[in-house]
Amino acid sequence: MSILIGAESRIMVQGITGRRGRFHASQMLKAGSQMVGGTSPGKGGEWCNDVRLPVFDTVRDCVDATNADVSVIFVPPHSTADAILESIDSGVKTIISITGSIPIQDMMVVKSALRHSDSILVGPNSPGVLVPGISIAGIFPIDIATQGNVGVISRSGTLCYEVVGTLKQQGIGVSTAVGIGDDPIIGIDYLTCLELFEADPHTDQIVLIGGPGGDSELKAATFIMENVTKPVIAYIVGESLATSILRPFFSRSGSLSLDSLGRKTGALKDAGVLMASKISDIPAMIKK
Amino acid sequence: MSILIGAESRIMVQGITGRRGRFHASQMLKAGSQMVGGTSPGKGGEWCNDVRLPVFDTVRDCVDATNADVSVIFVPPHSTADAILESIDSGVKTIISITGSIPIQDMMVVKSALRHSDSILVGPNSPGVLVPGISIAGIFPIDIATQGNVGVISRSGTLCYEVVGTLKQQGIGVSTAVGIGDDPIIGIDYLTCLELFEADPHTDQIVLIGGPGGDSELKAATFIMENVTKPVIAYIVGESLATSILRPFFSRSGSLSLDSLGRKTGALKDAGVLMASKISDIPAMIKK
Amino acid sequence: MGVEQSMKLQEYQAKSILRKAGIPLPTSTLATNAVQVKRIAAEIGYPVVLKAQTLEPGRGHAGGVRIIQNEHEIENVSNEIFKLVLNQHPIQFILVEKAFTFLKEFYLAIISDLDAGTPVLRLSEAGGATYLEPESFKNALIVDQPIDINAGMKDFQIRGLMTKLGIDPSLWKQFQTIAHKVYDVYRQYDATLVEINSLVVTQQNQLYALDARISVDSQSLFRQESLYDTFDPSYFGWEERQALKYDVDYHSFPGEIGCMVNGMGLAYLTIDQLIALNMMPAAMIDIHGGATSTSISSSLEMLLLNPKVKVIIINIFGGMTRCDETAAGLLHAFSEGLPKKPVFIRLEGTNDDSGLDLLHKNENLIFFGTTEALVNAAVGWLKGEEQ
Amino acid sequence: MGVEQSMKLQEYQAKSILRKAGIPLPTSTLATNAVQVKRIAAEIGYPVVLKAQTLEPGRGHAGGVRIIQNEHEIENVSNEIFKLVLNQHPIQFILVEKAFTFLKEFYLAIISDLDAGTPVLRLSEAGGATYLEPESFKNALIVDQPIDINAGMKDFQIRGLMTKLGIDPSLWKQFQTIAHKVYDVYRQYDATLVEINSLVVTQQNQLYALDARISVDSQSLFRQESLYDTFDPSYFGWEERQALKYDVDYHSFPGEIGCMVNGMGLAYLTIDQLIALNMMPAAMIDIHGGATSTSISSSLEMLLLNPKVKVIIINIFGGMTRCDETAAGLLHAFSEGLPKKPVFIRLEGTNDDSGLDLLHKNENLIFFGTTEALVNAAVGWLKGEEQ
Repeated sequence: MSILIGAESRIMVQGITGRRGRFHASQMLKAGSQMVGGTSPGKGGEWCNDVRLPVFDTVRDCVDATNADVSVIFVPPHSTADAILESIDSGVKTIISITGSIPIQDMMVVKSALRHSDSILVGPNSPGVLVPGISIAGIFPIDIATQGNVGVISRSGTLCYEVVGTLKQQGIGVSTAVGIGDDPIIGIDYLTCLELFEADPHTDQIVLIGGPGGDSELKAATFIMENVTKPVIAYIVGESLATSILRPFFSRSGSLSLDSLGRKTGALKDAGVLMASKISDIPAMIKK
Repeated sequence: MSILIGAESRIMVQGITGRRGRFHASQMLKAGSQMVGGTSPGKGGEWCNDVRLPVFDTVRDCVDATNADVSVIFVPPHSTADAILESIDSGVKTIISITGSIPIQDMMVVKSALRHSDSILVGPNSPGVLVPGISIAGIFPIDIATQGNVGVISRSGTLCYEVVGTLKQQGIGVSTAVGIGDDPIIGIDYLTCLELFEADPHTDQIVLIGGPGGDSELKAATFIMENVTKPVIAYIVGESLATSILRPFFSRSGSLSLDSLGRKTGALKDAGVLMASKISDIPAMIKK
Repeated sequence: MGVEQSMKLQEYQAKSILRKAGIPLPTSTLATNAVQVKRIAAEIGYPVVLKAQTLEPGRGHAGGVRIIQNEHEIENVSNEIFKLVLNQHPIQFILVEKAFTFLKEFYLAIISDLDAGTPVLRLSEAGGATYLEPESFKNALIVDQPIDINAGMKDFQIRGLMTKLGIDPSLWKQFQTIAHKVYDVYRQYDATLVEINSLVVTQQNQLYALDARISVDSQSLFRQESLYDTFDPSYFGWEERQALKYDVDYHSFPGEIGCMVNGMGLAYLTIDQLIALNMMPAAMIDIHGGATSTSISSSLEMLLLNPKVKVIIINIFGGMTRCDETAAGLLHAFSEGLPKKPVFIRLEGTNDDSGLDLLHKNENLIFFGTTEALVNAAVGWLKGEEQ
Repeated sequence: MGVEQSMKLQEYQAKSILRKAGIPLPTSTLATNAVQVKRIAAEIGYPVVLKAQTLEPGRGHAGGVRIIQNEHEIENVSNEIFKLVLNQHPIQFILVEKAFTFLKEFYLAIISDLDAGTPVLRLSEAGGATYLEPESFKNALIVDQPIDINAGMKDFQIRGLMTKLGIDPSLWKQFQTIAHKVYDVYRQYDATLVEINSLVVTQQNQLYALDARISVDSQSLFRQESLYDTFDPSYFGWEERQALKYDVDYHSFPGEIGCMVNGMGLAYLTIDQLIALNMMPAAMIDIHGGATSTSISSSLEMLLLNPKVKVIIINIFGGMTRCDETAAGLLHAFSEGLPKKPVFIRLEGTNDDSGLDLLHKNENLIFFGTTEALVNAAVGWLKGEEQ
């Protein structure tokens, strides 16, 4: 079993005729995902030939015709919020935005709409959701992981690949890997994923990957203390920044962010989380 | 018993230090209503002396201090939407706007907020709610009606007075009279009131007062046919307009509205509603 | 009760607002006489369309919209149009507009769904006169999209309608841009309707708004300063201007009875009873709930001064309208030395005792307890006079 | 990962935007030399405040903000300010502003709560420098009101905060007007922060915005045409301008290793490992997910041309970034005849087989399977060089 998506998920792609949408739709198909169609406004009625999927003008049309319940979004950043709102309006249950760098106020509008809906948003700037051997809804490289009982949650996409790849090399499998996304404002957070993994009978242990910026790792620590009984291992990247001489350069750039990282590590430790100091340390910390 | 308000209702007034707010707060007190306080931004901490009620700056402060669950609004039209939104935000259950002539788009904003809340709005441009002998939340003249088992719903305030007054003269009492309001966009409609009266054990019969403009009487007819078992008597004012030579004057004015009134009467008759052709006919149609 | 509360703008005013918003429109200029019309047409270039500016319906039928191919006939036609009188309103302005050839007409509007309380984007493939004909309207595809006024109009909502109508994707971007601008105008001007009919497609695949209507919410005028000047005061008589000033509703009719009531419900009720007796009002003034003594006094003044009014009915059932305040207002008007007319009054509701006390000794007034008795008596008096 | 993605405007730019929005500000004009400063001060009238325009922190501490009482000392002080260099950035502009006496300072801002995903109206009674001092900040009353971005900011929400702070009701209307305008600026300019600190009350009980900060969302610049010109290009070096052009992130550091990665996570990971080996990057380029071969080629070009860069680390774990496309971009840069430098690369993920096939014969490249091995090797090579 898995969280967020599964073998039964009927996956559509918004922006399916674009270069990336088309390519990753075919990758998802190869990974075993149940792909049902996609949208490309103005191209409704065509077929996306390389993946043999029907193309619709609107998400509503696609959902009506295919019963899609998961949508993976590849449209450009300036129209991503509209694409998410369209999926919410059409009742898509799980919306995954691969596209990142969405204008902040667009995402505020999306968050407001999500509050009044039953949809779940993963991302934006997310690699999506990976259920090894079963389904990929997103851009995870195929065969990067094997089936298993470890749930993985990460803000960073590339670190998520690093971790599941490292686990695979050591013969450790993954139940589900979720990239919650790297944009300033995102949909579901660590908490939702922790809650889902806690309830998932096929997940026995959880790996949480965090980094500088925001408070979400602190909130995760509190949530773990109060609600999570399964063992959690955490890796926080960017540890060197807090004390290093890089500080002035980071604060000037206004882009890479500085943090009191000690706070995050401390809070997670207090919550009983095992802290990995390197990614390569994680496999040894997993209970076999 | 009654609908919307009752002896237990804790009523506050928004705009309590204004000429109208103060006067009608005292009228409501005289009518036996349980008045708990009011708001007047900038005058928080004062007392409204003639009614001996505390004044607060914000609805939140008033609700926190008094547990008010009904708010009657007397602020000017241009700030009424804000007053309603403030009451919604503070969790006031029943909001009654006496003020009318609210800008249409302000009311659209209010309707959108109501959709995402648990509050009920009566009005705007409503005389409020009257439970004879128990409570008035609004501007119904005191002693206009006696207690009884007839529920009255009207868009027009003055016609509502006419009807309950006429009933009283013939010795017929009222369970609750509700003026749902006369503005282009209103909160609760005939349907909500019919549903509440249908469920109210102290209401045996219902009088519905309608008029030109809109579709709400047609919707009421459908609702009555499908959901209301209690006898309903309806009076539709403006019957003469449909066929009369006044037509060109009405269509020019762009304000008084013309209607295919036959449609409303027809639909109500089809729904088994007894149609009164004059207000003075209504008492004789009530089952004693 | 079912009050529409919207004010229509003239076509040229609507077009000026839409042009300012960046919506593509044919070149047009307003003219007040035939010489101006000719000069403007020469500037714009023939063919031109002359459009009589009026808020009345039936402009086209009356010959108020004419296509002119060359300068030969333009002054004569202009003079014909300036001589038109539609429902008592003479034509004062002609809009001279570049005539356009086009391939297809659409209808695009933001309308107000008052029952649901939302703006609605409406698109139709039946634009132009077709939209207005009941028969073709019935057969044409018309699609609506309610808009959450808080969230605003979204691109996907416009796309949804365009998909349903089968509009060619090569026009989508233009449609979207125009729809957003129309919605912005609707919001910015507190409109109840912003309508482009028709929105035409030229041979160059460009969209243009050929005709436009805007109605604005009269209750929002307090925050629409730019619209104050937009309303043509010559369109209103003295009574209507007074009514605007004192925030009462004034309606003129061809009868001889002047009526003052509080609330549209009582207005309809009073008219119903007059019609049942084969009578008509001369004027109907609704003072609304909570009127002040000043507006009440002015309303009575309007009825006393109106030469058509032979007898006056005052029908007040006070909730927010206080009967004592009403009485004070009436007494003030009576003290102004205006023409004397019989006044039949019914005064009931909040503070009626003190109101009636104030009025009881006034010789102008005859008192009644119900609307029915009140109307019967006034009509009886008038019929007696006429015999 | 925790990307702030906001760009600060200069004080004078922020003030110009707020002034256009109708927020009351003291008169001020920008000057580029001491003579201009003096002339402007004479026009405005003494006392004036001279404010060094810079995006760097610590302006006040460095003597970049000075109150001048009369023309006696103004040129000398101006020249002192123009000689200031804050964090390598010389002061090029002085804002000459009317000096103000006031009774009280407030803080008013719209900030962005990224976790909740809402704008927040923040008011504080501790305005001015007080707001910035951690100790007084802690003790001051600071009140926040989250705003639903769809519904917009409501009067009652502003009143709620003013009530909590005990602001005198005689100031409410001005506060409300200013708060709405600040919110409008936040929305209109895709700001992440619009801050008035301090908002002062004069003896005439008038509110004025003495200082202002605006940061805008750099991801929204595509729809903020008016802001393109606002950014000071002299503030950026060649690499930073290139980075903007190719939509990659560029950060400069004092080390000797040039890094190219995809994703902030890998950037942090790579830096962590460098620091663990007591090394620093010279530059860190994040090409983001889904970069094109053009942006990859340009990024490598920037590293090859950067004289500080002795060795290059390329660390790509492709999801959306396709390894074959990455390879094509790298090969293109290598074919351009640029300086040769050792390049240590790790290329894994989507289409890595075909990517590695393309690159395998390139003499510039040394391949690794993990970040750890990659960084260790590059650092080892550099340390070998330095001995």
